[in-house]
Amino acid sequence: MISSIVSRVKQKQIAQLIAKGIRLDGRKLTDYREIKIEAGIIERAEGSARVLLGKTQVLVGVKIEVGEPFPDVPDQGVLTVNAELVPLASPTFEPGPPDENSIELARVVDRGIRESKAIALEELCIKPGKKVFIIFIDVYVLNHDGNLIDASGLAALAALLNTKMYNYELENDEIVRKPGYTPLPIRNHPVAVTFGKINNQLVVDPWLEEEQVMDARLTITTDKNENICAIQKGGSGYFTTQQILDATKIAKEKAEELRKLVVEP
Amino acid sequence: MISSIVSRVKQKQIAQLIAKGIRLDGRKLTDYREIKIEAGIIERAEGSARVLLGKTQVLVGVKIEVGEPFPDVPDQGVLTVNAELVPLASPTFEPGPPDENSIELARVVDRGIRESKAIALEELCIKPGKKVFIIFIDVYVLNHDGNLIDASGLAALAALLNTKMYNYELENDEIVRKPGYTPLPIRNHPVAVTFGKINNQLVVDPWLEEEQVMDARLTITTDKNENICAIQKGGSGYFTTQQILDATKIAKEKAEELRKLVVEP
Amino acid sequence: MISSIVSRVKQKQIAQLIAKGIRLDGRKLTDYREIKIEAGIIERAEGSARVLLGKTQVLVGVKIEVGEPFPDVPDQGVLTVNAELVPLASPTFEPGPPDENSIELARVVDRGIRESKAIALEELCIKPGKKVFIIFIDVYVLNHDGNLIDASGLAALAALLNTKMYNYELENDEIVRKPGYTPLPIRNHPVAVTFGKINNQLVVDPWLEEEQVMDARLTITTDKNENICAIQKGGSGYFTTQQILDATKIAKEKAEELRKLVVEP
Amino acid sequence: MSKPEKLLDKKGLRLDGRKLDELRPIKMEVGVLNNADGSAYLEQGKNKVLAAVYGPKEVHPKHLALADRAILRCRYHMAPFSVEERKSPAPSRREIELSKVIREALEPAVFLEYYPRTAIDIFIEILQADGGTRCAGITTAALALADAGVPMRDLVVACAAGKVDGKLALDLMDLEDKYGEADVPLAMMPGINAVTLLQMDGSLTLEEFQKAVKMAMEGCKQIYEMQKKALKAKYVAIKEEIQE
Amino acid sequence: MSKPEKLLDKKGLRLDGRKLDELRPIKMEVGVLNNADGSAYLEQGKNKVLAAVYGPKEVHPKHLALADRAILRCRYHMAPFSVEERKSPAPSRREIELSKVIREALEPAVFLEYYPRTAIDIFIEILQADGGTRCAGITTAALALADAGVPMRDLVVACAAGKVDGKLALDLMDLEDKYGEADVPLAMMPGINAVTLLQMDGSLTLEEFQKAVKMAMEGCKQIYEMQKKALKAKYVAIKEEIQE
Amino acid sequence: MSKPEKLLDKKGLRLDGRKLDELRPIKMEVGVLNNADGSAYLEQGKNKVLAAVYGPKEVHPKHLALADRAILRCRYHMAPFSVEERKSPAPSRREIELSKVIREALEPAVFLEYYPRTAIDIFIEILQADGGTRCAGITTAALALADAGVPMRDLVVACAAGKVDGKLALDLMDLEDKYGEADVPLAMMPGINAVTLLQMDGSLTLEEFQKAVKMAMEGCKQIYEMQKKALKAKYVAIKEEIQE
Repeated sequence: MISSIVSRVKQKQIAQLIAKGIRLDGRKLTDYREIKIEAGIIERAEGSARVLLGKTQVLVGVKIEVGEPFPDVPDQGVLTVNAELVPLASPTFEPGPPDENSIELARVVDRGIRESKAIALEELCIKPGKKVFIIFIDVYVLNHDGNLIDASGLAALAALLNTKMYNYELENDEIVRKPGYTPLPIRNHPVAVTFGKINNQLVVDPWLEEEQVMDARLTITTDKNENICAIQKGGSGYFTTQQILDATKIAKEKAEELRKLVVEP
Repeated sequence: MISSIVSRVKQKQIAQLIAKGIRLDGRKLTDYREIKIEAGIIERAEGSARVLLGKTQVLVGVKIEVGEPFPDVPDQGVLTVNAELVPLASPTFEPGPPDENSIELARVVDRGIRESKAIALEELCIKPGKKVFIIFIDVYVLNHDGNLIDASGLAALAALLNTKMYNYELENDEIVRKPGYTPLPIRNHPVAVTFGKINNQLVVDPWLEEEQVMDARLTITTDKNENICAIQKGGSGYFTTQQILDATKIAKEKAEELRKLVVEP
Repeated sequence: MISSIVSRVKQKQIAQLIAKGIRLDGRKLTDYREIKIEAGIIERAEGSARVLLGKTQVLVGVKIEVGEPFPDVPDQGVLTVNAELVPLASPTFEPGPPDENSIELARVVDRGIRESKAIALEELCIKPGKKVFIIFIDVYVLNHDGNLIDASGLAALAALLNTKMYNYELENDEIVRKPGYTPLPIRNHPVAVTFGKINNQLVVDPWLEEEQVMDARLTITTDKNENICAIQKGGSGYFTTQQILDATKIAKEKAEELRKLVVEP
Repeated sequence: MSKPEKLLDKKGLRLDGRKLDELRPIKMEVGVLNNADGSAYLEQGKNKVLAAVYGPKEVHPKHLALADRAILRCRYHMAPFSVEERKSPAPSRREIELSKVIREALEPAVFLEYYPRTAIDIFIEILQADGGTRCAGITTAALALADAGVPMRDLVVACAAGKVDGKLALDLMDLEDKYGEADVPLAMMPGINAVTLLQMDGSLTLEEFQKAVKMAMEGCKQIYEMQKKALKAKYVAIKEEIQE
Repeated sequence: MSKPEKLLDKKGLRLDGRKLDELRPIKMEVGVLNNADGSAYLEQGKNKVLAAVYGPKEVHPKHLALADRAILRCRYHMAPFSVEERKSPAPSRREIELSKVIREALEPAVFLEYYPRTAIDIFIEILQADGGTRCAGITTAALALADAGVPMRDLVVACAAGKVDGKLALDLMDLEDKYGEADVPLAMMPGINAVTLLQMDGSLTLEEFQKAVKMAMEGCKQIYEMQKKALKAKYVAIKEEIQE
Repeated sequence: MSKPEKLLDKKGLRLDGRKLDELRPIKMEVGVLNNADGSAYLEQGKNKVLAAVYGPKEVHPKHLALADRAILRCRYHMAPFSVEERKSPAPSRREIELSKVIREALEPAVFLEYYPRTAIDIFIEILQADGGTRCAGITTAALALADAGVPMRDLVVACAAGKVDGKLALDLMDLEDKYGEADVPLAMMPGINAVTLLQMDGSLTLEEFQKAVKMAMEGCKQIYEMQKKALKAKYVAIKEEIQE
């Protein structure tokens, strides 16, 4: 994905370093950049969190509304994940409707949460077939310095853990708010770990400079029971079978480290 | 509609042949290309048919859903025709929302079916003003080699004749499916016959090469009672009164031939 | 907003004249162009009016439909203002969805009507929380020769004063029409007065040639009680505090003159 | 508007008192808008139609331009308040189809080859609709093209015939169109007997269709005379203005 | 948020305890984003606003570029979670209007003629909204422009005044905006007494309006001092970094 | 389709009678469309998939072209009648994501550098869907690319494995995908052991995942042989045609 001469020079430099097990920013191949997580920073939202992953910055807000369930699961709440690559985050982001990159980002974050059954959607039914709670998770990328998937996944999990629902009772099928709040029922903690393949080697948490030269991307999301719940390969290159198996093992370990930052801070 | 020198040569050649009553592909002026009709090839659809008209290939699927009637005809089912000129069918088709060509195609097919009262829409009412069946006819052009209107019209008719509705009973205003299926109530058999005007002569079933050089297009749809139910002139040329009257007579004869291919195969 | 040499010459000429208190079309700085108002010219609409402001021509139609109220004002009718800069009105108007200019125009007209409480929306409730009347005001610009805001505002007011609603009774929550019509309940008469700033001087009712060279635009809408109900600054220049205060005073006087043309014709 | 019991009375007259072969009252005016290169306004019964022409002018983006002639573009559009139920201003599928057939009805008349690499834009706005607006739009647009000085083989003029309560009738209005048995809109260049638009919906025998075409053509010829008069009126007015 | 009984208490204090002529607490930071050429973050009460500037940069498509100056583009956008009811991320009509008036509020300050044939993009994201976001957006965007090194006549600063429970009040928050009697947002370049944005809705007498304008300007001047301090803080920080 | 009680019967056979490691019946045909530069048709169980390739061809607008290689574009699209509930023909978010991952699954195989400044378009139409359409789409598109004469490192072939009723199973159909425990679609170039698409959803232990990958690869290899046979069949047919 890179054509200019300058980039080729940098590409070569990055690749040569990685062959020696070193990265341009000094990290080891399986090191994450520094991570900061701040939860609850948007008071208007039912839940929110900001994650700084190096210079990558993602804000996630959770809103809860009342709406209709899907006809095939009439007794479950609805989960909706949306991602906005807002143009202040990168010179390559354009205003306009979501493109394939923001749709892929949203769907990978969605898959991790949905497949690990992180939210107890069956507890979000108000009146079967008629009224359920809709959970809107909005991923807002504020600065793009690589590995948006892991940062967004972490921010989404932190925001969900921070989400409060108002108490209510049903009177004549209408919701009547009662005093107090309850946490959103969260049952699992999916964490995504993303690899870049550069010069035929895997690096964890690729930053922007690495993303620009890497051949392919592999994201492995594992849950708190160490099961894999979602995978996504991206980029115009490929992986060998061995690389995939290696990645799953590293992902499990790394996810455990990251999970601690969110769940027990 | 043609500018380059090469095209002008072909235009001249086609025109000269037609002046002698011959066409580039050997047909006579009122001959259709070979027609093949296969019904029921998409099992997921309530009805379907594929028509090969020479190398033009059109697939039509019929889906039936439950929805609301139009306020001005509360006791009738709803008919919706849509046409997609999917980009695999021609280098001139672009992905994106329907353009004027696909909208015109859909509306001409729609008009033939609607104006001939081919579907007994009054039998598709479930609960007046509230619930009716909606018939979706989706025209899918797979290869464009000219005369999409006639091919689409034939495929739509074949698909409708092939359409099955599930049996049901109403219990508390809710539909409860019962075993078995009934054919969609089809009352008439509209058939479109399209003419191209080349070198001031009419040819039936113009193929792509002819469409590229013809001055104008005239489609006449007749029903099984030999009444005319829809007409559409297209293209940037004109017709004389005599040409129009000639065309209606030929259309009646040709439609009868084509109708036999669909209705009594 | 002007780059070519020709335009700069005209800009200079307009500016020099204005320095002497004269305008290119002979008007004084606070003169409006000739105004013609015709109400009721679209019989299909519940209300309508056409305003000619010099060569600027705006047609407004009012349609009334039944719909749902906004959840936060369940007992009020709904007001919707839309403006179309249809491409026959100017070589600079393009077909397509509303752009920022037509949206601003609609919203400024809307603000005048809404903030002055011109329509008694609380009288347009049919069944609280369920059914109310929706008032659609469609501003249709037919010829653009400058100052669309004032012309559109006048046409909207004239159309509202001309609007008739059918009589009805509620039977089982359904509307049943009764003979006769009642005027729409209009309680106030907002009038917009727009200024252009050219060569640091204010001119009233700028026409197209002036709009093309003016630095900034200021619209002040006052109601029949001489209160200000809406203001909008536009254009890439600025105003001094004194200019703003001067403008409010002139606006009050001019609005009174214009109001008479609409309200007591 | 609900369905009337009958579309023809005992004397065979229509809901608005017209005879079967009678046109609605028609009013035309040429040169009614300032910015457009050409424009016209038409009332036909309750139809109120405005048309404007811009061009020949440059084409953007340039690769759409044709080396040997102008491209003709056309937009038929209904005002939201032009019909019984408010119409969304976004173009409907019907409007997109009509824009196409109207363009193809006008195109045979225009000498596009005189203006290579340019575009000519036709904008038709239906301010009030009462049946037959595509025909009214064509008639009005042809006047606007002439007003813009675009060279044409002939004026294009349009009119529909149809069938109501079993009888053929000229120039259907909305109720007749909606509750009648058939509608045949037709456009032509009367000077050279060229039919440039023909559509039909409903149900007609071959013989009825033949008669309906003839009836529509007769209507076209009457309107054609009015078109020529309207154009003359404008040029007389200009002449007087110059001589004053 | 339902309607409060009163917007002012017996002492004439506001719902959040402010006096009538008192600004909300304001916090500003310059240079908060890495990829943007300039950026700033502002909190004003519960408003949280981020602004970024990209440019001057090439214009695509090229025919939009101007031969004698840069084009200024501006997008005001609200995060879906910034308001009580989730907002669709597609731009609303309100956001499109505000993008326009904010651009026109900033444009008088920028020496666009220094950068012909380029574009300068301003992106404003409202992360949390509590009334007065257009003003907060302008104040933040001006800092981002300065941070990007775009030459300006003066900083632009904005603040609203309005009327609540019959009294004029400075810097309305959401409840006051919604249930008050009038709102007058105003932007200016204080150094040259130039008002670059002025809007109003509600109902004010001429005299009240005059006072509201004066009050808003006083607010602007206070915020202007904070802007200058925030810019200085950034450059002091840079200087220290260099000297280390 | 409502949820079946069980996905496996007592003998461990699946709803359609297959064994756990058994592919659905597959039929392929190359060169089925006339206008496309290359095309193929595939049936896999009830899936019916058509793919077409246009290119290498000129890029519009030109600034999207790359100086050193072709750009590959891909559209995965479902016919409205391909699924139980009619699907709107406008591309869904799912279709946009799949178009991207399918393009990225095919891209490693194509020698894009042979055709600088051009575009190669791949269009995949799902005429009927029964689970595993992204894999079927890749398999079909690879054939269409070969049919178009686009030079490739190897054919790309795709197949999914998954988990149903606690057992790993090959090539899931719709009901198994919907009500099973996991799905692992995988694409590869078998000749060089390169995995070009890998996705997963559901829940698998590391060990299960490892087995599922192996199972999917075995499936790929079987389908790869069919691909080669289908290509050969086409060229034999051409050869015979020429010799006749």
